[in-house]
Amino acid sequence: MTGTNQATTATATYREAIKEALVEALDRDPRVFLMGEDVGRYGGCYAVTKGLLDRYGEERLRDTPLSESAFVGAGIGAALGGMRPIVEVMTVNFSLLALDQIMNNAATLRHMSGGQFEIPLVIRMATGAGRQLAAQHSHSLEGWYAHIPGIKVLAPATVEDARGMLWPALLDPNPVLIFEHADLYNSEGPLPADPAAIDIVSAKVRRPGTTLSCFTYGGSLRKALAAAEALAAEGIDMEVVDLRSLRPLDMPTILASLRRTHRALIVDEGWRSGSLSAEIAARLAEEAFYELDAPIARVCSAEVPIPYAKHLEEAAIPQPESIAAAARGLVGGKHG
Amino acid sequence: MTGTNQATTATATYREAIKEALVEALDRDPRVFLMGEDVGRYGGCYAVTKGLLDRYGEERLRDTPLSESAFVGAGIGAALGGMRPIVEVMTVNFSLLALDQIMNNAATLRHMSGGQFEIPLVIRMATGAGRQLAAQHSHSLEGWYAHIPGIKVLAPATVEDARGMLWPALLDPNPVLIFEHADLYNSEGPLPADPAAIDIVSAKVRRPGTTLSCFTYGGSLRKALAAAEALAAEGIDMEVVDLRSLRPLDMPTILASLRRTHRALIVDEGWRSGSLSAEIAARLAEEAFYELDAPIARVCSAEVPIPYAKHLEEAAIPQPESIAAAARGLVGGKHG
Amino acid sequence: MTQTPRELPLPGREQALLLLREMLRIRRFEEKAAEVYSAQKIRGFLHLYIGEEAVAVGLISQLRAEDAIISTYREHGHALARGVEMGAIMAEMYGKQEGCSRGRGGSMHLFDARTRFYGGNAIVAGGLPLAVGLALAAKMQGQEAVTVCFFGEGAVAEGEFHESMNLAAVWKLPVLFVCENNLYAMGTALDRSESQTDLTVKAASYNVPAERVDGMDVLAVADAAQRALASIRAGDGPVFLEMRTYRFRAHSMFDAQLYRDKEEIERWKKHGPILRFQGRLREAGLLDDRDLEALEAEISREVEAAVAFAEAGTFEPIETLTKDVYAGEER
Amino acid sequence: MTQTPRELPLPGREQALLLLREMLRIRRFEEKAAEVYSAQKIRGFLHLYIGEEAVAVGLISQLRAEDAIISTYREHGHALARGVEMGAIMAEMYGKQEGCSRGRGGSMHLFDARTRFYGGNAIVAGGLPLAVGLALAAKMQGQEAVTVCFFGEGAVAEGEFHESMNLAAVWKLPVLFVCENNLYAMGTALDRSESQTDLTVKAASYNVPAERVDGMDVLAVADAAQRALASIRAGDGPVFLEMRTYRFRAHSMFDAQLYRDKEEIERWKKHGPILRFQGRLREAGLLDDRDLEALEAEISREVEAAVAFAEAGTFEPIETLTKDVYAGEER
Ligand SMILES: Cc1ncc(C[n+]2csc(CCOP(=O)(O)OP(=O)(O)O)c2C)c(N)n1
Ligand SMILES: Cc1ncc(C[n+]2csc(CCOP(=O)(O)OP(=O)(O)O)c2C)c(N)n1
Ligand SMILES: [Mg+2]
Ligand SMILES: [Mg+2]
Repeated sequence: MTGTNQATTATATYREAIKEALVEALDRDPRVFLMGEDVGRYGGCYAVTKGLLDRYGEERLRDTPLSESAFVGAGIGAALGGMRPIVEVMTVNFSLLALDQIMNNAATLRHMSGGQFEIPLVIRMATGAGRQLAAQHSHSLEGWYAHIPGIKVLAPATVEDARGMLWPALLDPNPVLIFEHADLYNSEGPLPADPAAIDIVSAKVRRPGTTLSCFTYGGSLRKALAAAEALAAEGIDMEVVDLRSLRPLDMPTILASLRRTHRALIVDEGWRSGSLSAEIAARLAEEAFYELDAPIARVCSAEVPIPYAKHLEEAAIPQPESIAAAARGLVGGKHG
Repeated sequence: MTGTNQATTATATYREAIKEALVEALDRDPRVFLMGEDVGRYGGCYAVTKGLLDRYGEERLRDTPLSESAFVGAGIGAALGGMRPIVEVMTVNFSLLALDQIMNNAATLRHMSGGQFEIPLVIRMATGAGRQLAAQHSHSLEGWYAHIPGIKVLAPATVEDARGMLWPALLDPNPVLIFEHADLYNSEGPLPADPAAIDIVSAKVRRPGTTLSCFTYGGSLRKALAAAEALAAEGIDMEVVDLRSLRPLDMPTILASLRRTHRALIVDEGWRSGSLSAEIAARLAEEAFYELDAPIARVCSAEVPIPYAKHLEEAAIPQPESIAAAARGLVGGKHG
Repeated sequence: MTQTPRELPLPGREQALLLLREMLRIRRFEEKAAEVYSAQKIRGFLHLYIGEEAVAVGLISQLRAEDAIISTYREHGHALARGVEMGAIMAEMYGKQEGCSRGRGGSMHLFDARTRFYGGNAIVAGGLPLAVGLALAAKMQGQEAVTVCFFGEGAVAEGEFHESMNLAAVWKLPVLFVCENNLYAMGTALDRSESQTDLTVKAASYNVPAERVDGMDVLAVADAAQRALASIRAGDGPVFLEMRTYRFRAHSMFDAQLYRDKEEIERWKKHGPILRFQGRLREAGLLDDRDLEALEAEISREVEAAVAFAEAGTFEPIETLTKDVYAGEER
Repeated sequence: MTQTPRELPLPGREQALLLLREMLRIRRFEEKAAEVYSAQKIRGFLHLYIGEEAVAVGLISQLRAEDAIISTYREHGHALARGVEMGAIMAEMYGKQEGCSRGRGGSMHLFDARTRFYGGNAIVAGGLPLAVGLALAAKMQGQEAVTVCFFGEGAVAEGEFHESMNLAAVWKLPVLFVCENNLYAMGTALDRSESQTDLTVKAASYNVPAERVDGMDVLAVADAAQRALASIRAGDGPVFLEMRTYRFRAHSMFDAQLYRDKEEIERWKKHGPILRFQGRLREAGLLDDRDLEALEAEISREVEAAVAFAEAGTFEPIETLTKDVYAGEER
């Protein structure tokens, strides 16, 4: 894979889609540049940026030292200074080193200054488990980041979204964090020849259904869809809603789905307590209490540092089986 | 205030209570020491540790350089090495600089090593708004920290708890974070001459009531109690439950209260979306759905970096009036 | 106070009076701020710059309009010297929407886009990465602008200082790192927080040219700044200046100053930047009592006007509390 | 490869063969690990230490039982040299509960309380603060133990490196900082990530004694370690050793190595630590073909036994997944 002429492919990998999006952005706006650890010579730790250095040079494809706080902060500063930086943090766990910059600066400067500044910054990072990388490389903190006012949080779950979310994120005058589930890079999906811009505020119904609503995002979407297939055979018709934007949440779409099904299952790879699933459950219990015909159910990660061993890792995170089981529990005797 | 002979006072400030607790710990166990920025010569940024340097010397009362990541990490290492460190981080916002150590090390080492190590570490920090310190000194992230498996999170809301939680936290073989609401240091409250050990797992009903349950903690407890007084005059009898431990949550106490009142109001100074209030709401909607007679209600901080101006700061965080209003909304026509 | 001050030649009268005037503006402004703080018109933390005025004034006198500034929570001096309106600063500390940050930032968070004053950062060393980024933006856009970053010597212990120095140096960015070494970080003296107290050695470990400057001498500061800026503008990458200075007041309004004795403070006060510069101007016949009176009167009027402006200011309506959390939304 | 290697005198035969044996154990173990990785018995990341064996072996040969070690994700060599059971390491990478971390950590997170091996940290520079804390605990408890902290040269750009060096130096703690400078951090060569590539200058900026060592010479490493440890044990505070070395293999199993050419690798291989040490031993008549064969055979048996142990190992039941998230609870 060497360039941009992927636009004619009918299917692409998630990795290719992100690369195309990067190419598009770098081509369209001279203010756009990419920086991060090993994005250049090495070709990106997940091989997303392979070949881009040759094409754009060291000015626009910047390998950084291992200094998460400084280069994320430099991204904020560069955005303040009129550029459109894309900062790549290899893995969400490492972004903890840059949290001061993200929360204390990126998220606050505009409000705290009385609206004087814009921070058109995009930060991309890999998240999630599934590759046996153990506790310091596998956490899912995107829902946790969604707690912070002043930033936006996106989680592309499909090849099309991976392709289409970057450009609107760069057009957004606010800091936008994009979380790419590490287990998706090799996944394939359809990609139209002339990909439409993706709106980055709406959730999307990926599978309509009538028995219950499953709200999910990112790496869990495929699993939820797989569970829905299995459930369909049993007569349970699960609607699957892809949140896509974790902050802000698209409540109209979420509530509309609930009003159709009256049962809510939330699937989130974050640790259960205090995950994004909790916020969605809380909002449903506040805003749509009388629409609920059953308790809310959640399938989340076990509250454990993600272990290395495959069977333990699998047991720690949501799976089609656990999703389907929770759905069955939720509909109880209702269906069929 | 010069020493420890406060044990005979009938009332004390929150500040004095913490100081007494520190003195107790330092006296009882030679492995205990305190480190942090300006805890020694300066006397502590909130004057909690004033005078302790003279008493315990520089070995056990360690002023650190401004290096949050290193000294928090050193606390973890010292705990691994057999000490019982108390690490003070001045303000929760600064703790973001140490999050790598807290999440990637303190919270994971035991599990990831197959249970080989204990980390009997206590980290204390000031949290919360109310002193017009603006966006980089006023956030309430204790509920956010409560997302992390492997650590425990305490929020003493009373003088007695401030006095009594430190020692059991030190006895706990796990890393325990204690959040002291900055607006409480000057508050006064009763302190028995011979303070009992506080159990650090139970929530506590601070005011029994029958109309609805208010779940809260830390700096919001006083406000909830004030709201309860105002509501009582209107015939609304609000039970106020002080969570005290934010991780783990004492679900039996929470559920028992709900079963008595069937209405839940959660008050949390964290930003609303993804705050601890969300987790409590989610659990109620999962575990006690059929006990709920009304939607769950929350009073949280506005989703905004806390502003400096007094009226804006007050408007941004929970207040007795907003709590009472939410309670009224929740009981609707029910009472009286 | 180990430097042996080279006495630099005085500039012309106009420039000399300008420097004096700027230092006096800061001094009188802050004295007033302390006063209204005691009257509880200002709340939160208030960190005074008194004693350190020569650093801000000498340095910023050498900047151009296109240059940018990043500062700390002790930034009244930098803001004033940079030309942020005194009234807007006072109003900010009053929490009024006429303040330079609409009353949302207070003393620690002064911002002013017009003068490229990017705050006011209350996280020690938290502004340094931002400065690197601003400089990167300037360089990538082919601008000659320099970003000046002020921070205390306490910040040198923070990882963000090191990462930022290295990044600026690796990429040869136009950043001027100005370390205001006033010997204490709150109550912690430098030799208790750094194993190497010669801070220029830190800069050397990044191959960044460094100079120690007598921060109590406004001319020495201006001179060093001028040379540093010339080198940076020539494309030679960042420079580090250690300004030896001293704060005459407490760290903030809540500080009992248990960590230093009065004598030390008095000793430094004798070499105060304003006192010293006034002395030289008088000696050289560039300043007499009447000049000084006129200057003080003018500044006093400005300070009073700033207070009046702040007093007359209005509070942001609570309805707009969440405005500008995000750009492009009212929310 | 700029060092002019001082040729240190060889130790006695027994000690010499011990050093060789330990290096060979690491080499053969890792070759086997790569093999079983290809067979998908091991997953996740696998970072090989091949080429760098002299550092772990030389250094750790000088440690005492009470000393502690903190390492990185490239830690098989340190663990083996320290005496962590080979079978337990292999089982760990197989994800078996007989592994030294019960199969929860994998290659990057080997732990062993018995040998005071505190991991296996996959956050670059994340282990350094832990090392400072372990040393602080030892010092406060009046123990003579030294904490040795291994990290790559890439870690030097992280703030945590600087904060840790300073803290250890300010408090004169018994930490030995061992920087394994293999010239690359993933694909980033040192001169592209550091404005000052002489890493001993960094140590000097903390007043920490530093030495650059030929990390391809096990005797030079042992010698430098011995001197450093003596100084630390004497209470003189931390020491920094820069080990010049080179990894012969890719960064991990997923690395196309676009950033360096084969020739460079071949050049370094010619000076490989095992090759070189074997050569000297042969020259000195301390080693002949039969010795080597015997050694290799013995090690081969140990490696095979380790694989057999791992293969025979069992998986932790899923029911105990959350055990040991907290001490004192089954949860
Ligand atoms: C990261 C962080 N840690 C701690 C503090 C609390 N604090 C505020 S000012 C200060 C001292 C800073 O000293 P220095 O950098 O020398 O600047 P000075 O106040 O002397 O101008 C400290 C510890 C903070 N604001 N940020
Ligand atoms: C904080 C952090 N950032 C990035 C990474 C990804 N990463 C893993 S190893 C590595 C290179 C480290 O190089 P160096 O310190 O020289 O050690 P070496 O691998 O050469 O032994 C990187 C960037 C990480 N693990 N942690
Ligand atoms: Mg200072
Ligand atoms: Mg390396």
